[in-house]
Amino acid sequence: MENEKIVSMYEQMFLLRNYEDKIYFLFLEGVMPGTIHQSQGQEASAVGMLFDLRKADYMTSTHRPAGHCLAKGVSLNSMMAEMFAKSTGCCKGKGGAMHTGDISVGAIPAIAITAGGMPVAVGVGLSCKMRKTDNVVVCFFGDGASNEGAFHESMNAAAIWNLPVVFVCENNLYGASTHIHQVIKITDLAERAAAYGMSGEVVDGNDVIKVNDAATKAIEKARTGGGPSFLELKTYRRCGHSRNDACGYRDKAEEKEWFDKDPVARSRKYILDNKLRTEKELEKLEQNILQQIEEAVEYAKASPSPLPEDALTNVYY
Amino acid sequence: MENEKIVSMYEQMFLLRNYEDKIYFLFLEGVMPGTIHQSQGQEASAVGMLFDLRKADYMTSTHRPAGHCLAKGVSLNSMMAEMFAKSTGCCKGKGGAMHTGDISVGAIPAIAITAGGMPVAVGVGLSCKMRKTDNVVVCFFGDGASNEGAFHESMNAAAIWNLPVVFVCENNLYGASTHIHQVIKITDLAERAAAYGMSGEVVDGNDVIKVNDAATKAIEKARTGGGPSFLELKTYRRCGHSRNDACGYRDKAEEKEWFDKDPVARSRKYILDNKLRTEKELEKLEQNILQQIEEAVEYAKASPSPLPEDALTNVYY
Amino acid sequence: MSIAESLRQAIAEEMRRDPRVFCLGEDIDVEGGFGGAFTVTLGLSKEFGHDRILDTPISEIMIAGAAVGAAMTGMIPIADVQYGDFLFCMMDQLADNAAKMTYMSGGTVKVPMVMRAPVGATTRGAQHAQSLEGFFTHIPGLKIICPSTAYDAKGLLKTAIRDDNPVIVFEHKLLYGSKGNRAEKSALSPVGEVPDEEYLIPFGVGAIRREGTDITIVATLLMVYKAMEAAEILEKEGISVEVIDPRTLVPFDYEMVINSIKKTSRLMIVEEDTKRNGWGAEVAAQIAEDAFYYLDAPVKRVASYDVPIPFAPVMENFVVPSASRIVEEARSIMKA
Amino acid sequence: MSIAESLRQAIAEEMRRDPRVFCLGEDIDVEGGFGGAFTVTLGLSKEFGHDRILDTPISEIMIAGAAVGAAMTGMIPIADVQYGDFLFCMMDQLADNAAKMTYMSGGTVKVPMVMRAPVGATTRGAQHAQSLEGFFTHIPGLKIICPSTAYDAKGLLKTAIRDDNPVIVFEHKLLYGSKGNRAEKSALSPVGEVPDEEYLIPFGVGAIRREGTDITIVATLLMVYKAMEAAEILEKEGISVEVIDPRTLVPFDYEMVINSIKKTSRLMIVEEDTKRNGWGAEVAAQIAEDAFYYLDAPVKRVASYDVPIPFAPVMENFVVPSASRIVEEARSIMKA
Ligand SMILES: Cc1ncc(C[n+]2csc(CCOP(=O)(O)OP(=O)(O)O)c2C)c(N)n1
Ligand SMILES: Cc1ncc(C[n+]2csc(CCOP(=O)(O)OP(=O)(O)O)c2C)c(N)n1
Ligand SMILES: [Mg+2]
Ligand SMILES: [Mg+2]
Repeated sequence: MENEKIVSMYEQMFLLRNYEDKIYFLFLEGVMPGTIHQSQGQEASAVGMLFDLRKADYMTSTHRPAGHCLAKGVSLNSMMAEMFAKSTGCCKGKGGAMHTGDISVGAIPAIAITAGGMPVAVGVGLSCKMRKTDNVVVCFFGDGASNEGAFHESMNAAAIWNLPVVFVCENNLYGASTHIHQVIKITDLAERAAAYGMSGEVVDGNDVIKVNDAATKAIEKARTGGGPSFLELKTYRRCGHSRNDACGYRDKAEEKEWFDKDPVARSRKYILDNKLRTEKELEKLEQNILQQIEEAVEYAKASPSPLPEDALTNVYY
Repeated sequence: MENEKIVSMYEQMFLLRNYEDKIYFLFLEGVMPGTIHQSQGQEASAVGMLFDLRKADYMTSTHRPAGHCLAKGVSLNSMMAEMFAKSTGCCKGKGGAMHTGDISVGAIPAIAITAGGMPVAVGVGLSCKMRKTDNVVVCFFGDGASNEGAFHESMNAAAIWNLPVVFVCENNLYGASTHIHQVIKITDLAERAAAYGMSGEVVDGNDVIKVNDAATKAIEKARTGGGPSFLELKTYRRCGHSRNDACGYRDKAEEKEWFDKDPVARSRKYILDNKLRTEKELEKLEQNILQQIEEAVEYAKASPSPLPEDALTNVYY
Repeated sequence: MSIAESLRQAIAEEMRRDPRVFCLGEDIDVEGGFGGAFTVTLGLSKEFGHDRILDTPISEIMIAGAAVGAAMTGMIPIADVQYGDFLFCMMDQLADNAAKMTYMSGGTVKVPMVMRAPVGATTRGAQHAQSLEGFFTHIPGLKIICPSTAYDAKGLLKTAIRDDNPVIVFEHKLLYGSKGNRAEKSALSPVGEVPDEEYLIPFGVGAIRREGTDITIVATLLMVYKAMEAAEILEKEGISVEVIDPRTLVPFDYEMVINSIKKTSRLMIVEEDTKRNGWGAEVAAQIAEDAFYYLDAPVKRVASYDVPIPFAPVMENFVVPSASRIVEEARSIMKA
Repeated sequence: MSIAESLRQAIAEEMRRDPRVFCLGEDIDVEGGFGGAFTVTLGLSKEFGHDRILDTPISEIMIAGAAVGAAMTGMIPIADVQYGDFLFCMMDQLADNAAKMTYMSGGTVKVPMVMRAPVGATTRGAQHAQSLEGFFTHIPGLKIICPSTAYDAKGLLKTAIRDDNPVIVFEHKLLYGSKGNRAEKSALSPVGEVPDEEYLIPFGVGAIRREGTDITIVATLLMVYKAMEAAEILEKEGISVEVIDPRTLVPFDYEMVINSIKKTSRLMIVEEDTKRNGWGAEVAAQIAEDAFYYLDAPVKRVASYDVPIPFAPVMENFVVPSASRIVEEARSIMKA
């Protein structure tokens, strides 16, 4: 993989991490309404999977969409503004943290019903195929989502119609407070792909290079009529499931083991070890990103709130 | 297998076949309301699976329930009366052809929503386990049902909770007019069991002895705490999907191939070849069954119809 | 022309006109199959191929979700559910995605899809008999239509296909006029004139099926015909009934109904949906609020009784509103 | 005591009393977890073990279906859905199986199950905000309850658990009084007296929260408190409001409401559910039919506007009925 790509992916991961950390801080400050489901620790998945997508390709997300959206190209400002419930938000303040997206860059507004975005991804893939484009759709969902009926119906349909869908199961070991091995009897969720005659692969979800390798293969396959793939990315949440969740249901040793595999830190170390950048260069680039985040916060704060009556518009297109 | 059992199973299959044929005849005569989904050709499944169940064991069925119900012990008269929409019917004329059953013999009233009975079977299995009984539940569904989300959620739950459920997929190659291989990409549905860490087995569904062998093993396993099993019974409908369906979507050669494997005829031949009974003895026993069916028709015809106002009762227990 | 034929014509014309339009559903046009449970899509694959007349697995969640995803990204799906009852299996996709996507996205996403669902009791038992209009009129973001004639079926479906929003079409099993193996016992199967030249019927415009001066009856689908039957009988007794078929429930033509009430000062709503929280409840409540002072008598709702639909015809016929029940209720309103 | 605590007490008492009672749902009592999204089942596994406090996969169809199957065969499940919105994912099992099994079986099968569902808008966006009462009051065979106080929550839930039929309990997120990490911003969290000795509250008996002579307001859950707030304000203007909390929607205490109307001759219904075909539509239609001649003014419905629930608090607060909106509407009714 070219070195510049590795650096660019690191930049994106750094953005995702610090965007989420900033949101967390602002949320605790109490300036943000609702709840948050954050993705710290899962940056390699969003960035590795989406880095090579074209703008015309699509992505479907979940209740935990920030990383996916930023990596697919939803503007930082419009993401931040949505969190502040401003009318400059990517959903005009109507969607909120669980529904961010921007169809103009192929980011289907996130669907917060567990696995609810999967049948939609099938439809997007069907549309890409029927319109005779070579666009693909990357469909994110979690380990917990793999026990939903919607998962089953979607996987099977994509398989029999040979649709350009890349199913990405972000297995962070938990569905809310429930450990995945309490709710499945198999070892790897990738095993489920076989039930649909689909290829399934387990990938180190905290290694952005490995994720991207798997991603480019699956995307290429989908783009060239090879049909759908199922990737299980083993990863971990650094944060709580939502809001102020102390993760009392997680084993501390398990946390430590995974925190040590942090994808952002690993990528940074790789860059330094392989001398793709110097410490100084990295810091400069990181400062730059932190700066953009601060500006996004300013932008969001300065943006106008919707009017109460705006609630009555957009019910129909 | 003891010879008497084989003969008894043949008797039951003969009853199922001729009950359905009689219903078909009466339906065409126009004396029966609604529609019918018949099971001619699938008798080995119902009889082979349920022959060894105890009255306290349970069975869940589908829109095609007649064979399952008779084999589980729902009385012939109450089945026939339900078809005639009489108040002596097993559902008092309120359920109809797609909802026959009798909980007093463990036959959960049939659920006509495709795969809709599967989550219910999980609950029945859960109940058998929680109440510390050694009862089991046999859950019937079709090949088409295996593409429903309810199938997925039910299989997984039964597996992780190690419930006494025997999942029986009656693969008659079609879901209504749709050939199973048009809607799945795998060869055998039994392959899907692996996705749940459950054992899956393909069985010749037109050989009642083979079916019963597989059934007794799976039932024993469930009864002794071994958990759920998945059996795929390869079989075929001799009849249409419903009412007067000419099966224009089926290949005639395929039909011939399967009709030649008719489970009732095969069982009869086996009995004669192995001299378990003489032709004369079989005819006597068959006459006897045909007689019971005629009596059931008389009983049903002579039974009172519900009153219009009866429709207002039983909304609540 | 039968309603099944006019629906088929509408689909074919729109598919010819616009390559984005396609159909998906279970058994909608398998070779040698049924053309959907009521033959509406029968034979369409001959002209449009199986890519645009897409037979699906028995996966309702997927069918609805795929329609949403395709609609959001440049296609116009017409999804088919064999019996309306099965909409419950796809309820989440319809209520949470189809209906809310445009809104949640701040108006940036459109979901131009059509969901076709047959309703009505036909002695199949409780899981194949429901009229579900009242569940869907309750969901903001959906449009709900219910054509009762061949003319309306074609004109309204074409409008639905061209609408940028999710539209649910409720069709009545006993009105299709499905032929051959799929013919329904005791079906009404009205045949109606359908002009050769193209036409569309706007949503929110009702039709006065019969003019009258004493009572206004609002009814949809099969109940329109029951109401007309009742009106005939009542006329002989000197009770003049105006029958209004709103044709679409969301949007609803309140203006037409209120104008009629100004004349009759009495309103009866007839629906096959069960009474408690059926669509008639909303219409009755709205009229009682907006036309209170024009009413000489309480708004009367005649609906299926609040029970699951029973199998036995004698009970089913009792539960579902009949012409005679409408007649009796009308008489008592006149006495009031 | 908070409502979350009183619900927990009701469950614990019934589980002690009857070994057939058990709970199932997602994250209802994982070690170190939440005790359900709103802490109602928190800690129950300590006493009852994880066999009777059963944490499930994220499989709503299975949860509802398993509850039906267990209920039919000798158990009494209390199923939990994290947010009421997800009931749509299990709609078929609730509408087609839970509600119809007793009827379809000719009264031979019973389905004694309880389905608990939190409702209400809490700035989570459209898929985590719906009030779904109106969908379920429309299903024959279900009973629907909606406790708004700790006292009612315990008494009604215990009655629900002992009922031989499927009961859906709608609980309001802002009334639970959930503590710690699960506390809700802007929650009302009323605390109320709950006697030590056992008690049950029968279904179909409303509660007069406040006596008045000019207007009757019928409201449930959070809206009871908004109505009380409005009543305070209106009193200062000389408008005397009677506030009735029906406590259960199916069955519904029409007698109490009609008796109140005989006194006030004016009725307002306040619901958080969206207006079109919300439960208020049924009550308004029924009252307009049965109490037409007692009414001096049209029945007024104050409900959430017919839009998906928006995320921005400024919009959400506008969509959901507020005390001030109730006050304004009350004034205009008095003018009428
Ligand atoms: C249908 C449905 N059921 C339950 C929920 C509540 N819920 C939100 S996130 C979540 C856990 C999802 O787990 P997983 O799929 O692993 O995604 P993760 O949160 O780990 O990213 C649950 C149960 C929901 N949003 N939708
Ligand atoms: C949820 C749902 N979708 C569709 C139907 C209509 N339908 C009834 S039977 C059937 C085919 C079922 O096929 P299969 O599961 O193979 O059972 P078989 O009829 O072959 O016994 C269909 C689609 C239904 N009853 N329920
Ligand atoms: Mg997870
Ligand atoms: Mg089949």
